[in-house]
Amino acid sequence: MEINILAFGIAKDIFGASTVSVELPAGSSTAHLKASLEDKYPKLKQLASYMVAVNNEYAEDCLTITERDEVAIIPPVSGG
Amino acid sequence: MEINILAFGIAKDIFGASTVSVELPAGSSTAHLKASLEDKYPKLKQLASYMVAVNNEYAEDCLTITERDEVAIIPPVSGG
Amino acid sequence: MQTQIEIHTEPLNIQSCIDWVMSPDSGGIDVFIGTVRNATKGKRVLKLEFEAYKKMAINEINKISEQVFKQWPVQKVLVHHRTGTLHVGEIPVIIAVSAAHRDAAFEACRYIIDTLKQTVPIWKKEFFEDGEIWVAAHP
Amino acid sequence: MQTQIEIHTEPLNIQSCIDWVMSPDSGGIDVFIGTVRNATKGKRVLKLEFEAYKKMAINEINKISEQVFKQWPVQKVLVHHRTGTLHVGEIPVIIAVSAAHRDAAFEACRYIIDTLKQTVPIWKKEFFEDGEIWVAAHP
Repeated sequence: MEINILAFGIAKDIFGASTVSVELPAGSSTAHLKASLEDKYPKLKQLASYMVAVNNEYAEDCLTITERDEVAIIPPVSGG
Repeated sequence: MEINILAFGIAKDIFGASTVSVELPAGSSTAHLKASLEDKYPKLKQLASYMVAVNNEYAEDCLTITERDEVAIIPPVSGG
Repeated sequence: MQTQIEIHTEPLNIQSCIDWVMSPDSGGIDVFIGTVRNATKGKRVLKLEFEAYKKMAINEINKISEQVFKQWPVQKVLVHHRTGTLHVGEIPVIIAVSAAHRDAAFEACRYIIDTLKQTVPIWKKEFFEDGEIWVAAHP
Repeated sequence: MQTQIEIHTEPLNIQSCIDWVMSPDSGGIDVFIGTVRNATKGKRVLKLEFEAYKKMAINEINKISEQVFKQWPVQKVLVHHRTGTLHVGEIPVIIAVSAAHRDAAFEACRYIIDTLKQTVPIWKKEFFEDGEIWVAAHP
Protein backbone atom coordinates (compact mmCIF):
# COMPACT_ATOMS: atom_id res chain seq x y z
CA MET A 1 0.00 0.00 0.00
CA GLU A 2 1.05 3.60 -0.57
CA ILE A 3 1.02 5.90 2.45
CA ASN A 4 1.01 9.68 1.93
CA ILE A 5 2.80 11.54 4.68
CA LEU A 6 2.44 15.17 5.70
CA ALA A 7 5.65 16.83 6.86
CA PHE A 8 6.03 19.90 9.12
CA GLY A 9 8.86 22.02 10.46
CA ILE A 10 12.28 20.48 9.99
CA ALA A 11 10.76 17.24 8.62
CA LYS A 12 9.70 19.24 5.56
CA ASP A 13 13.33 20.31 5.09
CA ILE A 14 14.59 16.74 5.52
CA PHE A 15 12.08 15.32 3.00
CA GLY A 16 12.52 18.30 0.69
CA ALA A 17 8.73 18.46 0.36
CA SER A 18 5.62 19.00 2.47
CA THR A 19 4.25 15.57 1.47
CA VAL A 20 6.06 12.36 0.58
CA SER A 21 4.76 8.87 -0.01
CA VAL A 22 6.20 5.51 1.00
CA GLU A 23 5.30 2.01 -0.13
CA LEU A 24 4.59 -0.35 2.79
CA PRO A 25 3.20 -3.90 3.06
CA ALA A 26 -0.49 -3.98 4.06
CA GLY A 27 -0.87 -4.23 7.86
CA SER A 28 2.27 -2.21 8.59
CA SER A 29 2.51 -0.33 11.86
CA THR A 30 3.78 3.12 12.82
CA ALA A 31 7.10 1.46 13.75
CA HIS A 32 7.42 0.01 10.22
CA LEU A 33 6.68 3.41 8.74
CA LYS A 34 9.38 5.06 10.89
CA ALA A 35 11.96 2.40 9.94
CA SER A 36 11.19 2.83 6.26
CA LEU A 37 11.42 6.64 6.46
CA GLU A 38 14.66 6.57 8.45
CA ASP A 39 16.10 4.26 5.80
CA LYS A 40 15.16 6.68 3.04
CA TYR A 41 15.92 9.91 5.03
CA PRO A 42 18.72 9.13 7.53
CA LYS A 43 18.69 12.73 8.86
CA LEU A 44 15.43 11.90 10.65
CA LYS A 45 17.54 9.94 13.15
CA GLN A 46 19.47 13.10 14.06
CA LEU A 47 16.37 14.84 15.42
CA ALA A 48 16.01 15.21 19.19
CA SER A 49 12.89 13.08 18.72
CA TYR A 50 9.91 12.83 16.40
CA MET A 51 6.42 11.38 16.53
CA VAL A 52 3.96 10.02 14.01
CA ALA A 53 0.42 11.36 14.06
CA VAL A 54 -2.39 9.28 12.59
CA ASN A 55 -5.72 11.02 12.00
CA ASN A 56 -4.65 14.02 14.10
CA GLU A 57 -3.65 11.95 17.13
CA TYR A 58 -0.18 10.99 18.34
CA ALA A 59 0.24 7.30 17.39
CA GLU A 60 1.83 4.47 19.37
CA ASP A 61 4.50 2.41 17.59
CA CYS A 62 2.18 -0.62 17.41
CA LEU A 63 -0.71 1.17 15.67
CA THR A 64 -1.62 -0.37 12.29
CA ILE A 65 -1.77 2.13 9.44
CA THR A 66 -4.11 1.96 6.45
CA GLU A 67 -4.18 3.88 3.18
CA ARG A 68 -7.22 5.86 4.35
CA ASP A 69 -5.39 7.32 7.37
CA GLU A 70 -4.04 10.87 7.50
CA VAL A 71 -0.41 10.36 8.50
CA ALA A 72 1.99 13.11 9.58
CA ILE A 73 5.53 13.38 10.90
CA ILE A 74 5.76 15.57 14.00
CA PRO A 75 9.27 16.79 14.81
CA PRO A 76 9.86 18.36 18.26
CA VAL A 77 7.23 21.06 18.70
CA SER A 78 8.14 24.66 19.59
CA GLY A 79 4.94 26.70 19.60
CA GLY A 80 3.87 29.34 22.11
CA MET B 1 -0.66 67.82 71.78
CA GLU B 2 -3.52 67.46 69.27
CA ILE B 3 -3.19 64.67 66.72
CA ASN B 4 -5.31 64.79 63.57
CA ILE B 5 -6.22 61.36 62.30
CA LEU B 6 -7.30 60.32 58.81
CA ALA B 7 -9.91 57.57 58.68
CA PHE B 8 -10.64 55.18 55.81
CA GLY B 9 -13.13 52.42 55.08
CA ILE B 10 -15.06 51.25 58.10
CA ALA B 11 -12.99 53.49 60.41
CA LYS B 12 -14.66 56.46 58.77
CA ASP B 13 -18.06 54.96 59.63
CA ILE B 14 -16.98 54.28 63.23
CA PHE B 15 -15.65 57.82 63.71
CA GLY B 16 -18.56 59.36 61.79
CA ALA B 17 -16.02 61.50 59.91
CA SER B 18 -13.03 61.18 57.60
CA THR B 19 -10.81 63.02 60.10
CA VAL B 20 -10.94 63.17 63.87
CA SER B 21 -8.55 64.65 66.39
CA VAL B 22 -7.46 63.38 69.77
CA GLU B 23 -5.59 65.12 72.58
CA LEU B 24 -2.54 63.16 73.75
CA PRO B 25 0.39 63.93 76.09
CA ALA B 26 3.58 64.91 74.25
CA GLY B 27 5.76 61.86 73.57
CA SER B 28 2.81 59.50 73.18
CA SER B 29 3.26 56.36 71.08
CA THR B 30 1.07 54.60 68.54
CA ALA B 31 -0.08 52.29 71.35
CA HIS B 32 -1.25 55.29 73.39
CA LEU B 33 -3.11 56.64 70.39
CA LYS B 34 -4.88 53.31 69.86
CA ALA B 35 -5.87 53.06 73.52
CA SER B 36 -7.26 56.59 73.44
CA LEU B 37 -9.23 55.95 70.24
CA GLU B 38 -10.60 52.62 71.47
CA ASP B 39 -11.76 54.39 74.61
CA LYS B 40 -13.61 57.04 72.59
CA TYR B 41 -14.80 54.66 69.80
CA PRO B 42 -15.27 51.17 71.35
CA LYS B 43 -16.42 49.74 67.99
CA LEU B 44 -12.77 49.88 66.83
CA LYS B 45 -12.16 46.86 69.08
CA GLN B 46 -14.71 44.83 67.10
CA LEU B 47 -12.67 45.03 63.89
CA ALA B 48 -10.81 41.93 62.72
CA SER B 49 -7.70 44.09 63.18
CA TYR B 50 -6.51 47.59 62.41
CA MET B 51 -3.18 49.37 61.99
CA VAL B 52 -1.91 52.87 62.46
CA ALA B 53 0.02 54.49 59.64
CA VAL B 54 2.41 57.34 60.36
CA ASN B 55 3.69 59.36 57.41
CA ASN B 56 2.42 56.73 54.95
CA GLU B 57 4.15 53.80 56.65
CA TYR B 58 2.68 51.11 58.91
CA ALA B 59 3.74 52.05 62.43
CA GLU B 60 4.94 49.81 65.28
CA ASP B 61 3.16 50.22 68.64
CA CYS B 62 6.26 51.78 70.19
CA LEU B 63 6.65 54.58 67.60
CA THR B 64 6.48 58.08 69.11
CA ILE B 65 4.01 60.40 67.39
CA THR B 66 4.38 64.15 66.97
CA GLU B 67 1.93 66.82 65.87
CA ARG B 68 3.70 67.14 62.52
CA ASP B 69 3.09 63.49 61.59
CA GLU B 70 0.40 62.39 59.15
CA VAL B 71 -1.50 59.77 61.10
CA ALA B 72 -4.10 57.39 59.65
CA ILE B 73 -6.20 54.49 60.89
CA ILE B 74 -5.97 51.49 58.52
CA PRO B 75 -8.75 48.94 59.00
CA PRO B 76 -8.34 45.52 57.28
CA VAL B 77 -7.55 46.20 53.62
CA SER B 78 -9.57 44.66 50.79
CA GLY B 79 -8.26 46.04 47.52
CA GLY B 80 -7.62 44.15 44.32
CA MET C 1 13.53 47.82 35.75
CA GLN C 2 10.56 50.14 35.30
CA THR C 3 7.39 50.48 37.33
CA GLN C 4 4.14 52.24 36.53
CA ILE C 5 1.61 52.69 39.34
CA GLU C 6 -1.71 54.49 39.01
CA ILE C 7 -4.72 54.86 41.28
CA HIS C 8 -7.67 56.84 39.94
CA THR C 9 -11.41 56.83 39.28
CA GLU C 10 -11.27 56.53 35.47
CA PRO C 11 -11.99 53.16 33.79
CA LEU C 12 -8.78 51.14 33.39
CA ASN C 13 -7.49 50.58 29.87
CA ILE C 14 -6.21 47.04 29.30
CA GLN C 15 -4.57 47.67 25.95
CA SER C 16 -2.55 50.66 27.11
CA CYS C 17 -1.41 48.74 30.21
CA ILE C 18 -0.12 45.90 28.04
CA ASP C 19 1.44 48.29 25.53
CA TRP C 20 3.37 49.88 28.39
CA VAL C 21 4.90 46.64 29.71
CA MET C 22 5.86 45.27 26.29
CA SER C 23 9.48 45.54 25.29
CA PRO C 24 11.72 44.05 22.56
CA ASP C 25 13.67 42.03 25.11
CA SER C 26 10.63 40.47 26.74
CA GLY C 27 9.38 37.05 25.71
CA GLY C 28 6.27 36.89 27.83
CA ILE C 29 3.78 39.04 29.68
CA ASP C 30 1.47 37.88 32.42
CA VAL C 31 -1.55 40.04 33.11
CA PHE C 32 -4.00 39.74 35.97
CA ILE C 33 -7.32 41.53 35.55
CA GLY C 34 -9.68 41.71 38.48
CA THR C 35 -13.38 41.95 37.56
CA VAL C 36 -16.41 42.73 39.70
CA ARG C 37 -18.38 39.52 40.30
CA ASN C 38 -22.16 39.44 40.36
CA ALA C 39 -22.23 37.52 43.66
CA THR C 40 -20.32 36.96 46.91
CA LYS C 41 -21.01 33.73 48.80
CA GLY C 42 -24.22 33.29 46.82
CA LYS C 43 -25.51 36.82 47.55
CA ARG C 44 -26.21 39.08 44.58
CA VAL C 45 -23.84 42.05 44.38
CA LEU C 46 -25.25 45.32 42.99
CA LYS C 47 -22.06 47.38 42.95
CA LEU C 48 -18.77 47.95 44.74
CA GLU C 49 -17.11 51.05 46.07
CA PHE C 50 -13.33 51.26 46.37
CA GLU C 51 -11.58 53.79 48.55
CA ALA C 52 -7.81 54.29 48.70
CA TYR C 53 -5.39 56.08 50.99
CA LYS C 54 -3.74 57.10 47.79
CA LYS C 55 -0.29 58.35 48.82
CA MET C 56 0.31 55.39 51.13
CA ALA C 57 -1.17 52.92 48.65
CA ILE C 58 1.27 54.03 45.95
CA ASN C 59 4.03 53.81 48.53
CA GLU C 60 3.10 50.23 49.44
CA ILE C 61 2.74 49.15 45.81
CA ASN C 62 6.19 50.61 45.16
CA LYS C 63 7.57 48.42 47.92
CA ILE C 64 5.97 45.36 46.34
CA SER C 65 7.47 46.26 42.99
CA GLU C 66 10.93 46.74 44.50
CA GLN C 67 10.65 43.32 46.12
CA VAL C 68 9.63 41.83 42.76
CA PHE C 69 12.69 43.25 41.00
CA LYS C 70 14.88 41.78 43.75
CA GLN C 71 13.26 38.37 43.57
CA TRP C 72 12.61 37.76 39.85
CA PRO C 73 14.30 38.70 36.56
CA VAL C 74 11.40 40.77 35.25
CA GLN C 75 11.50 43.81 32.99
CA LYS C 76 8.49 46.00 33.66
CA VAL C 77 5.84 46.03 36.36
CA LEU C 78 2.52 47.85 36.04
CA VAL C 79 -0.22 48.17 38.67
CA HIS C 80 -3.35 50.20 37.98
CA HIS C 81 -6.13 50.30 40.58
CA ARG C 82 -9.45 52.02 40.14
CA THR C 83 -11.39 53.71 42.96
CA GLY C 84 -14.97 54.92 43.23
CA THR C 85 -18.12 53.06 42.23
CA LEU C 86 -17.77 49.95 40.04
CA HIS C 87 -20.53 47.78 38.63
CA VAL C 88 -20.56 44.06 37.76
CA GLY C 89 -18.06 43.28 35.01
CA GLU C 90 -15.99 46.42 35.56
CA ILE C 91 -12.27 46.24 36.32
CA PRO C 92 -10.89 47.34 39.70
CA VAL C 93 -7.31 46.22 39.09
CA ILE C 94 -4.85 45.40 36.31
CA ILE C 95 -1.41 43.99 37.04
CA ALA C 96 1.00 43.35 34.18
CA VAL C 97 4.55 42.01 34.26
CA SER C 98 6.92 41.48 31.35
CA ALA C 99 9.99 39.24 31.47
CA ALA C 100 12.41 37.48 29.18
CA HIS C 101 11.00 34.15 30.37
CA ARG C 102 7.44 33.33 31.36
CA ASP C 103 8.17 31.73 34.77
CA ALA C 104 9.27 35.05 36.25
CA ALA C 105 6.30 36.91 34.74
CA PHE C 106 3.77 34.43 36.16
CA GLU C 107 5.32 34.24 39.61
CA ALA C 108 5.83 37.98 39.97
CA CYS C 109 2.28 38.78 38.81
CA ARG C 110 0.84 36.30 41.30
CA TYR C 111 3.03 37.69 44.08
CA ILE C 112 1.92 41.25 43.35
CA ILE C 113 -1.83 40.61 43.50
CA ASP C 114 -1.49 38.36 46.59
CA THR C 115 0.62 40.95 48.44
CA LEU C 116 -1.48 43.90 47.26
CA LYS C 117 -4.54 42.29 48.84
CA GLN C 118 -2.67 41.97 52.14
CA THR C 119 -0.78 45.25 52.52
CA VAL C 120 -2.05 48.03 50.27
CA PRO C 121 -4.47 50.49 51.94
CA ILE C 122 -7.43 50.15 49.61
CA TRP C 123 -10.89 49.20 50.84
CA LYS C 124 -13.87 47.63 49.14
CA LYS C 125 -17.51 48.04 50.13
CA GLU C 126 -20.02 45.55 48.71
CA PHE C 127 -23.59 46.70 48.08
CA PHE C 128 -26.32 44.02 48.25
CA GLU C 129 -30.07 44.30 47.82
CA ASP C 130 -30.46 44.31 51.61
CA GLY C 131 -27.45 46.26 52.80
CA GLU C 132 -23.78 47.01 52.44
CA ILE C 133 -20.55 45.80 54.01
CA TRP C 134 -16.88 46.77 54.20
CA VAL C 135 -15.15 43.58 53.07
CA ALA C 136 -12.89 41.85 55.64
CA ALA C 137 -13.57 44.48 58.33
CA HIS C 138 -15.02 42.07 60.87
CA PRO C 139 -13.88 38.59 61.92
CA MET D 1 -17.36 25.93 30.48
CA GLN D 2 -16.56 27.55 27.16
CA THR D 3 -13.45 27.33 25.02
CA GLN D 4 -12.35 29.47 22.09
CA ILE D 5 -9.41 28.27 20.01
CA GLU D 6 -8.04 30.03 16.95
CA ILE D 7 -4.96 29.53 14.80
CA HIS D 8 -4.44 31.98 11.94
CA THR D 9 -2.00 34.40 10.30
CA GLU D 10 -3.76 37.64 11.30
CA PRO D 11 -2.37 39.77 14.17
CA LEU D 12 -3.88 38.70 17.50
CA ASN D 13 -6.22 41.16 19.22
CA ILE D 14 -5.63 41.34 22.97
CA GLN D 15 -8.72 43.37 23.83
CA SER D 16 -11.13 41.09 21.99
CA CYS D 17 -9.55 38.01 23.63
CA ILE D 18 -10.10 39.51 27.08
CA ASP D 19 -13.61 40.68 26.22
CA TRP D 20 -14.45 37.10 25.24
CA VAL D 21 -13.34 35.49 28.51
CA MET D 22 -14.98 38.10 30.76
CA SER D 23 -18.21 37.13 32.42
CA PRO D 24 -20.38 38.53 35.24
CA ASP D 25 -19.61 35.54 37.44
CA SER D 26 -15.86 35.79 37.07
CA GLY D 27 -13.74 37.63 39.61
CA GLY D 28 -10.39 37.33 37.90
CA ILE D 29 -8.76 36.80 34.54
CA ASP D 30 -5.21 35.69 33.95
CA VAL D 31 -3.75 36.38 30.53
CA PHE D 32 -0.46 35.16 29.12
CA ILE D 33 0.86 37.02 26.09
CA GLY D 34 3.87 35.64 24.28
CA THR D 35 6.00 38.22 22.50
CA VAL D 36 8.84 37.81 20.01
CA ARG D 37 12.14 38.58 21.76
CA ASN D 38 14.97 40.42 20.03
CA ALA D 39 17.52 37.77 21.06
CA THR D 40 17.95 34.07 21.86
CA LYS D 41 20.94 33.09 24.00
CA GLY D 42 22.55 36.42 23.21
CA LYS D 43 22.08 36.10 19.44
CA ARG D 44 20.09 38.81 17.68
CA VAL D 45 16.78 37.53 16.27
CA LEU D 46 15.53 39.12 13.04
CA LYS D 47 12.17 37.38 12.76
CA LEU D 48 10.33 34.17 13.51
CA GLU D 49 8.22 31.91 11.39
CA PHE D 50 5.50 29.76 12.92
CA GLU D 51 3.99 26.76 11.17
CA ALA D 52 1.07 24.71 12.49
CA TYR D 53 -0.50 21.36 11.68
CA LYS D 54 -3.72 23.23 12.17
CA LYS D 55 -6.36 20.51 12.53
CA MET D 56 -4.24 18.48 14.96
CA ALA D 57 -3.09 21.58 16.84
CA ILE D 58 -6.70 22.59 17.51
CA ASN D 59 -7.38 19.01 18.55
CA GLU D 60 -4.49 19.03 21.03
CA ILE D 61 -5.40 22.45 22.44
CA ASN D 62 -8.95 21.16 22.93
CA LYS D 63 -7.55 18.29 24.99
CA ILE D 64 -5.61 20.74 27.15
CA SER D 65 -8.75 22.80 27.68
CA GLU D 66 -10.78 19.72 28.63
CA GLN D 67 -8.12 18.79 31.16
CA VAL D 68 -8.22 22.33 32.57
CA PHE D 69 -11.98 22.21 33.10
CA LYS D 70 -11.54 18.88 34.92
CA GLN D 71 -8.76 20.15 37.12
CA TRP D 72 -9.73 23.75 38.00
CA PRO D 73 -12.99 25.66 38.58
CA VAL D 74 -12.53 28.03 35.64
CA GLN D 75 -15.21 29.65 33.49
CA LYS D 76 -13.77 30.38 30.05
CA VAL D 77 -10.58 29.34 28.29
CA LEU D 78 -9.21 31.11 25.21
CA VAL D 79 -6.15 30.15 23.16
CA HIS D 80 -5.20 32.13 20.05
CA HIS D 81 -2.00 31.25 18.19
CA ARG D 82 -0.64 33.12 15.22
CA THR D 83 1.26 31.51 12.33
CA GLY D 84 3.41 32.92 9.53
CA THR D 85 6.14 35.54 9.85
CA LEU D 86 6.39 37.55 13.08
CA HIS D 87 8.82 40.34 13.92
CA VAL D 88 10.28 41.44 17.25
CA GLY D 89 7.55 42.64 19.62
CA GLU D 90 4.75 40.84 17.77
CA ILE D 91 2.49 38.37 19.54
CA PRO D 92 2.52 34.65 18.65
CA VAL D 93 0.17 33.51 21.42
CA ILE D 94 -2.51 34.77 23.77
CA ILE D 95 -3.97 32.56 26.50
CA ALA D 96 -6.75 33.89 28.70
CA VAL D 97 -8.63 32.18 31.51
CA SER D 98 -11.47 33.56 33.63
CA ALA D 99 -12.53 32.13 36.97
CA ALA D 100 -14.51 33.08 40.06
CA HIS D 101 -11.25 33.07 42.04
CA ARG D 102 -7.80 34.05 40.88
CA ASP D 103 -5.93 30.91 42.01
CA ALA D 104 -7.67 28.79 39.41
CA ALA D 105 -7.15 31.38 36.67
CA PHE D 106 -3.40 31.64 37.35
CA GLU D 107 -2.80 27.91 37.64
CA ALA D 108 -4.86 27.00 34.58
CA CYS D 109 -3.22 29.68 32.41
CA ARG D 110 0.22 28.49 33.42
CA TYR D 111 -0.72 24.86 32.76
CA ILE D 112 -2.04 25.72 29.30
CA ILE D 113 1.09 27.50 28.06
CA ASP D 114 3.40 24.88 29.60
CA THR D 115 1.46 22.00 28.03
CA LEU D 116 0.95 23.77 24.70
CA LYS D 117 4.72 24.09 24.36
CA GLN D 118 5.07 20.34 24.91
CA THR D 119 2.27 18.76 22.92
CA VAL D 120 0.73 21.08 20.33
CA PRO D 121 2.06 20.60 16.76
CA ILE D 122 3.28 24.13 16.08
CA TRP D 123 6.85 24.86 15.02
CA LYS D 124 9.00 27.96 15.30
CA LYS D 125 11.92 28.88 13.05
CA GLU D 126 14.31 31.57 14.26
CA PHE D 127 16.06 33.79 11.71
CA PHE D 128 19.44 35.23 12.69
CA GLU D 129 21.83 37.44 10.77
CA ASP D 130 23.91 34.38 9.89
CA GLY D 131 21.32 31.66 9.40
CA GLU D 132 18.08 30.09 10.57
CA ILE D 133 17.09 27.22 12.83
CA TRP D 134 14.02 25.15 13.68
CA VAL D 135 13.81 25.55 17.46
CA ALA D 136 14.24 22.36 19.56
CA ALA D 137 14.68 20.14 16.49
CA HIS D 138 18.13 18.87 17.42
CA PRO D 139 19.53 17.70 20.76
